[in-house]
Amino acid sequence: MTSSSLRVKGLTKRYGDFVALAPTSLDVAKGEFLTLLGPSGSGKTTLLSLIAGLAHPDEGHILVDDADVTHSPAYDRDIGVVFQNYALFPHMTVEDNIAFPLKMRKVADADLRRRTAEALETVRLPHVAKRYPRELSGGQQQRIALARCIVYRPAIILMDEPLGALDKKLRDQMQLEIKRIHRELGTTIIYVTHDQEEAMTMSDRICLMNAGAIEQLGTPEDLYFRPQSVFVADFLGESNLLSATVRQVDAQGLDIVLADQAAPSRAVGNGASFAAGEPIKLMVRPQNLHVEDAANGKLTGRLVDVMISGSMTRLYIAPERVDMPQLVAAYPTRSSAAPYEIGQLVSLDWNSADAVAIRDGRGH
Amino acid sequence: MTSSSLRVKGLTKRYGDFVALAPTSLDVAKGEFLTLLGPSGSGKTTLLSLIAGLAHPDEGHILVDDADVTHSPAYDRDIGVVFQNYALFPHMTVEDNIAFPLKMRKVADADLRRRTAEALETVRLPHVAKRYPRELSGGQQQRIALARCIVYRPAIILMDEPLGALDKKLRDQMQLEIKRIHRELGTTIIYVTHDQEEAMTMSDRICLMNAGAIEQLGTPEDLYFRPQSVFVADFLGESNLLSATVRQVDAQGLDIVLADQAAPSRAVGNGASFAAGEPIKLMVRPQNLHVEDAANGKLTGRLVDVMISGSMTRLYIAPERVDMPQLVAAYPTRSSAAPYEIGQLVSLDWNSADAVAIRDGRGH
Amino acid sequence: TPAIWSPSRAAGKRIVVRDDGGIYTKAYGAVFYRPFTDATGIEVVGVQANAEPVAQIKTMVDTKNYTWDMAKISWPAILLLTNGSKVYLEKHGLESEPVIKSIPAEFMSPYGVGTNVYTTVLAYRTDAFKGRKAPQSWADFWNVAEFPGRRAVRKHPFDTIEEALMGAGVPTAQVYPCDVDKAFASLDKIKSSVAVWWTSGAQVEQMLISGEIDLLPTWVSRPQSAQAAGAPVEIVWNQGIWGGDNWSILAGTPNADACREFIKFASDPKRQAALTEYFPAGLTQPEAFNYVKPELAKNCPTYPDNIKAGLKIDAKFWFDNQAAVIERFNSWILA
Amino acid sequence: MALAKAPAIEPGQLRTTARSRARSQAWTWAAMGGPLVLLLVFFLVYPVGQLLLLSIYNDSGFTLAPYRQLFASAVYIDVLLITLKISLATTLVCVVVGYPIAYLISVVGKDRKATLLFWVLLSFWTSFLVRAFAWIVLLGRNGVINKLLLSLGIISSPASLLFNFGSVLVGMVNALLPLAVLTMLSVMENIDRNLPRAAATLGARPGMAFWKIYFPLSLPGVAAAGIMVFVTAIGFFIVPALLGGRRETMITQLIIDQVQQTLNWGFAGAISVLLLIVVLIVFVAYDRLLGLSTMTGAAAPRRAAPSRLADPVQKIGDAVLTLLGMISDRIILALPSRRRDRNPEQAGLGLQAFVWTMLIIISAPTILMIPLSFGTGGLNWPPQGFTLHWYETVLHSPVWTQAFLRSLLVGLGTGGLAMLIGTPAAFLLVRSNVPGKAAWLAFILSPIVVPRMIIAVGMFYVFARMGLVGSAFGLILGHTVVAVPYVVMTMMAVLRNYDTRLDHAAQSLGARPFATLRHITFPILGAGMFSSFLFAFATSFDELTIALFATGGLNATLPKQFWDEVTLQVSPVIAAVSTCLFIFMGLLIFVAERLRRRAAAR
Ligand SMILES: Nc1ncnc2c1ncn2[C@@H]1O[C@H](COP(=O)(O)OP(=O)(O)OP(=O)(O)O)[C@@H](O)[C@H]1O
Ligand SMILES: Nc1ncnc2c1ncn2[C@@H]1O[C@H](COP(=O)(O)OP(=O)(O)OP(=O)(O)O)[C@@H](O)[C@H]1O
Ligand SMILES: [Mg+2]
Ligand SMILES: [Mg+2]
Repeated sequence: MTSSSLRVKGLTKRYGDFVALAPTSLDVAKGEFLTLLGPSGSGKTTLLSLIAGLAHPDEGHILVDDADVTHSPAYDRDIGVVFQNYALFPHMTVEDNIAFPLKMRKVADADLRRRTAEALETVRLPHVAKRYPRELSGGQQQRIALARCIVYRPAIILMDEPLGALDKKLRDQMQLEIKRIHRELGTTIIYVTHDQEEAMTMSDRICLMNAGAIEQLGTPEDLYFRPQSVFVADFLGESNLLSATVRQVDAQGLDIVLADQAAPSRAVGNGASFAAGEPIKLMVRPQNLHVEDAANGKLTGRLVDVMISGSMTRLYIAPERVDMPQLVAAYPTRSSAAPYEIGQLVSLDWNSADAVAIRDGRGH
Repeated sequence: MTSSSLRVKGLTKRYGDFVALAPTSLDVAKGEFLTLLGPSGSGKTTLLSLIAGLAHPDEGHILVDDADVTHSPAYDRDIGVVFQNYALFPHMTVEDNIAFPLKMRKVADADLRRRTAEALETVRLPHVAKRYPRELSGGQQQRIALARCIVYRPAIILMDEPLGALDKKLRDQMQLEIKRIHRELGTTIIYVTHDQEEAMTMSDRICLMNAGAIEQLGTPEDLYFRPQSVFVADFLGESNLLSATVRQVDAQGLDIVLADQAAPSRAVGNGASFAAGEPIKLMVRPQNLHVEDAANGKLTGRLVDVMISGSMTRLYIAPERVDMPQLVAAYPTRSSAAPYEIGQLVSLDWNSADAVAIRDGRGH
Repeated sequence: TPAIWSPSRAAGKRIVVRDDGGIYTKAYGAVFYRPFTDATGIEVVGVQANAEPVAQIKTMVDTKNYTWDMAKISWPAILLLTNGSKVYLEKHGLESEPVIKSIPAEFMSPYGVGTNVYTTVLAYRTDAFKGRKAPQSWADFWNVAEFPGRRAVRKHPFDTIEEALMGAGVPTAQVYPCDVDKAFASLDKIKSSVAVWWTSGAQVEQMLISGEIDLLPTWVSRPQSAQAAGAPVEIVWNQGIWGGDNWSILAGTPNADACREFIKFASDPKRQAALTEYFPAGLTQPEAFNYVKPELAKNCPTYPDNIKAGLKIDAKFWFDNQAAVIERFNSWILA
Repeated sequence: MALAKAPAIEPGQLRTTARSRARSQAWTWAAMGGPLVLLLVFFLVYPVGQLLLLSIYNDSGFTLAPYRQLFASAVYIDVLLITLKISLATTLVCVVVGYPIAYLISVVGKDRKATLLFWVLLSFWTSFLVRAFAWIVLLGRNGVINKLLLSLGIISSPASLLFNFGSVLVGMVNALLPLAVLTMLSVMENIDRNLPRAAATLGARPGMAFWKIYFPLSLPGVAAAGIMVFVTAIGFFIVPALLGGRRETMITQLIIDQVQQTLNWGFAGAISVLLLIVVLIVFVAYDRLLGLSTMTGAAAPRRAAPSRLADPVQKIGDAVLTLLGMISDRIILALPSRRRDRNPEQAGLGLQAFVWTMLIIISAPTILMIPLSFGTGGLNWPPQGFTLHWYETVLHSPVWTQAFLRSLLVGLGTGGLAMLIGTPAAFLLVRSNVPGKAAWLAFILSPIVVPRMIIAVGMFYVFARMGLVGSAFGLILGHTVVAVPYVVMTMMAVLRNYDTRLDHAAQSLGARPFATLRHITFPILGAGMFSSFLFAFATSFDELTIALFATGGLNATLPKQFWDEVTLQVSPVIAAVSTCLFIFMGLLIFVAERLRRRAAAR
């Protein structure tokens, strides 16, 4: 079985004065599927290049199966990479591109052909085998880059947005393929994506990066339901963040009061410990914010906009109280749903089990 | 005001024997926001290149404001392009890249500086002004490409996945910016994206392409609620497609029977006319497929998988009747939701207003 | 043939002789080298190098790596190689040999046995002077008014200085030591009338044949080959400026004696005469003319009528003055 | 768990690994640059240095006499200025004329590319001596052009086309244009074609798009071509001597006079030193203006310390490019409007016409040799009679075939060795952060700058001691010394535009450095590698001076044989040989092309 564990200790990369990656430590278990998520420029590609041996860290160590590979050349690491910009070899046909890693491993000709053809099948592009990369569309190139990486089954695969240029349909299919490879071969995968849905459905754990450092590392549910910071709450999925103060903490949750409001309400914690009187942010996901016609909810506001974005229809609501940010509520799209009217006064409510308290220490 | 209408008549592009774009006609109104959507390799980039004057059509005409520009050079068309692979000038700093179109228009120095700075602000990258493109991350490069295009406010803007490399958060912000530019300047925009949500929320109309031809052209609601073909239903948003037969057509909708099932049910049409006895596909969106514990729904099946993908939690269900495809139901994610058990028998139901009949002529 | 690629030379009976290449190698091979090998068993290899190969000879002697054993070189070269603190040539010591003795002293020196004479002459196109008087002296060449025509002059002071003096009316006998000031004054007069400043013999030949030039001073072999190509060219032997080529032995070569044998062999009058079948050689053995057909003989630089009215180059003058004169000539020509 | 087993890493250990990395880096540098440095030190610096030292040392010790002599007369400075003028003019014309040619070659399809390249390379296969003569025949009073113009009634008496600055320029450009074209081509092949198109959508008319986008991207090629043509031109003397007039004297000629006629080594050394210093000054000025750093790849950290000089220069450069763009666009606008349905992906007719005109002009000498080789009237226009005599002479004489084979062998050897030694050095200069890159570059270029005669004499001295005189290996070594700068420069120019991410990709896919080079880097740099090899080969194939010395005259090479042929008599034999070479090369390329197409069809 080709699978390896990976450890990164205090890895740092600077470009001149600019710190692209602050000292970062990370453990990835054998066969784990870890996703790197984070804003553009947060150091995801940088971290991958260091792990792959394509850039030299200024400090820190990389261990593959407990062996220090910090100074090993890339070709000795058995780490496959799918590059963000594809990096297909322009002078080779698609077929030759995919066969390249097999050739480097001196795979016998018949085997090589078979596996190349298989990889092309996997990415659903058997008909472009003889073309050159410049004769492919963006998405086709990306799939070839993917095929070239999975064809030789490296122990660790790093994928830098391998599906970024694909449409939803194909993306879903490719996700299944990647998961299948992951499952069947037990390969350790570190995956970069901008698609949160993808990150949540595919990963064992998600590593959320921000400004060259790890912001939170945990299972998708951890990050989604128990974000450790406002940044995480805000970055992963949409969220309404309301200022509040802790009144009292008990085993089941917290008693809180929303800012400038007398009525107390309940919330659940995110795992951190809270003290009474502490100012917090209360996170309510849009799909958990219920809009009601009657004025019996926790908040009221005016409907600003309605947007259908596929399966969800979003309502944008300006709260009556001016110092609050705009709120978003979402509900499943139905062609048969009764339409709301822009400008209409609505009442908002949520289930206290869906309101998560977050320390207000770090803002974005 | 800089805005132009665009007409494309019978535009065709072949690469050798391969037809990248079959004769295609398309009208885009002044100030319209049109999105091209379609599988990888369906000819979106090809169409854009032809419109921009970067490739030469084999046949057909392009009219901008009713003037034939088919043979005008790119620089005469006043059509801005954001390239799929960015096409930033490697020998210029970010700043110079953005200032380039202004320089070409002999914009005065002070004005040029101001507008360049503004554009950098818009894409939230004022700090990288002096860097070279190779010193930027993928997402940063893409934003610079966007800034370079919007800075000079062309009458028509073509954008080939301008936000593909951005994370959700930034993407949302950039979407708002693009919409703002569209609104404020009235620019006509043709937009390519793989993100359906983006397509649905941003577009006036969506043009869905398939294999070098237009599959359906209409408003997002048209395409989402009234897909003209199985391909459209399948491509835009998730859908459950069930085989059925028309029993009877009336003003409000259709009486249908699901394949091999006796119980009749109702459905709405997609605008096409149906005849009794015609085989159709019945489309039910996952969010409209309700899962109930009790066995009183229209169908029953076994729960195969549950997946939380952010705001939606998806249930994958294998219907009891084997010849049916796997079904997907979705509901808003709640941390407080009672968990389903894998293998559990569930009953499925839907509102007949959410069941759309589609001619079964063309398959995928 | 792989033998060609073996390092410089194998030990054994072989001498390597530097000659001028081209037709010389061809003629010498047939007349001297192969017959000598047949007669003595010593192989002779003729090699070509650029003109005035003093640098090579110096290096070979300094490094004791004798790629060549002997060389055919000019008087100025002999002076350059023997006038410093180190002498780079072997004294041949053949003066008393009968076959050498018969060579006139003016062709001989302790370091070189005269084997050829070359002459710089005035040559002109007969078609340019059809129906009018053709030039017969350097004075005529300098007389632009009476002898109009496109002129070329060598872009180098060698010979040119002598021509200028004779052109200014200095008698042949009084040319040396050259009055350089006077020579340049004379050159000034003709400077503006010179259409081409030539630098190589091949160029001269081409210009004579194509009619680019009507009259010019040049090495006699060039107008001769122009004539052979059918060009209407005439040679003026009057006031020809001649110098000698010599067989010289590199100092310290282990094959010096074989070289001496070869020099003796190649100085044989009959053998020298045989060269004229290939080209009008400047035979140094007066006796050789006995074996040359008269119509060939009158083309030879050393044919008594030709050399009689000529001027022998004073190598010593040039050895002493060339640095200054070349520099002056170079600045003069740019002015 | 794994944690416990993980080796503890001490800070000290960290330092050691850093140090050992530095050490292994030093080794890599030595392995890559070492051979070139050794080659140059042994066969250039040491021998030539000894000769140059003679300019400050004589029998009586230290002296500056040669230098006093040098400045006592204005003539040396004058000749130097003339040399610079001719070289600069040659460089300018070569780059300006060569650029469109290279551009067209880079944009046309594979088939037409081969044809165009054939014509560019045609003059490579004709000895410089033959070409010079051909120009005399073409431009002479009774030459081809004058006869043509007279018969057309355009002129009434022959024009003076020969023996002036113009004819020198024609001859020099003819000799050096292929060098310029191939160098620029190798860079242009790697320019992303999307970028000028992007510029067009941003409103840049063709002129602007060219000058502000394409041109700057091709600049490394222009810079490399410029410097190589310039430095090579400085060393030319036979062509200017044959085609020039009274004033067209090259400094090298003076040096050779000192070596050959007066054996004044000290003074020859002094002139050489003057020449070297001037070239170095030109080099530095060039570096400041255009930036050799653009070629060494040291451009990235510019931002960190913006030099006060670089900024205004950059601004001026930008302004000049803008101006050029505007002017070009005006001109294009003024031209009669082009066909409306012109495909923007194809090159314009004007460009094609220009390129073909230029190619025909530079091929004229070679083509002229064909009719002359069948005539009986020598190298003269018009050819007279018809004879195959010259071909018989050539084909029956073993010396020509032997010389040809020998030149071919030495040329291939030189090409191979120069690539072997030069390519790693080019990689080192572009990819690594070795200090003092500009100085290294100057050092590497020095074999072209130092007069051939000086190198030849110095090398002869070394060869004589090593017993290499007359051996093929010696000759290959000698030629490699003068050919390797071309390889390094071309490869550097090409590497500048190379996307190193492809190398990274290959390594991550398991390719070791050598495999990466073999499968990825080299194939992608194919055009550049081919150019480099060709320069090295052509340099050797056409080299006379070193061949004369290094062989000791024992083994004639082709140029030597040509030279020999004209020393006593000019016959159309050289025309016949040129024609044979022309046919040979034509056939070779034709066959290669056929094979390539067959392979591609499969
Ligand atoms: N130069 C070419 N030679 C041959 N085929 C080409 C060439 N360029 C594009 N194609 C083909 O034309 C088709 C359409 O390509 P296009 O780039 O327009 O697709 P696209 O819709 O933009 O896809 P994507 O979403 O993946 O970018 C593809 O199948 C592609 O392989
Ligand atoms: N060569 C370089 N010189 C200077 N800064 C650089 C260089 N390469 C990257 N950076 C900076 O380092 C930071 C991290 O870049 P990186 O490519 O890792 O981002 P990323 O997380 O992959 O972003 P994206 O999602 O946009 O691809 C960015 O701010 C980028 O601008
Ligand atoms: Mg990245
Ligand atoms: Mg595309």
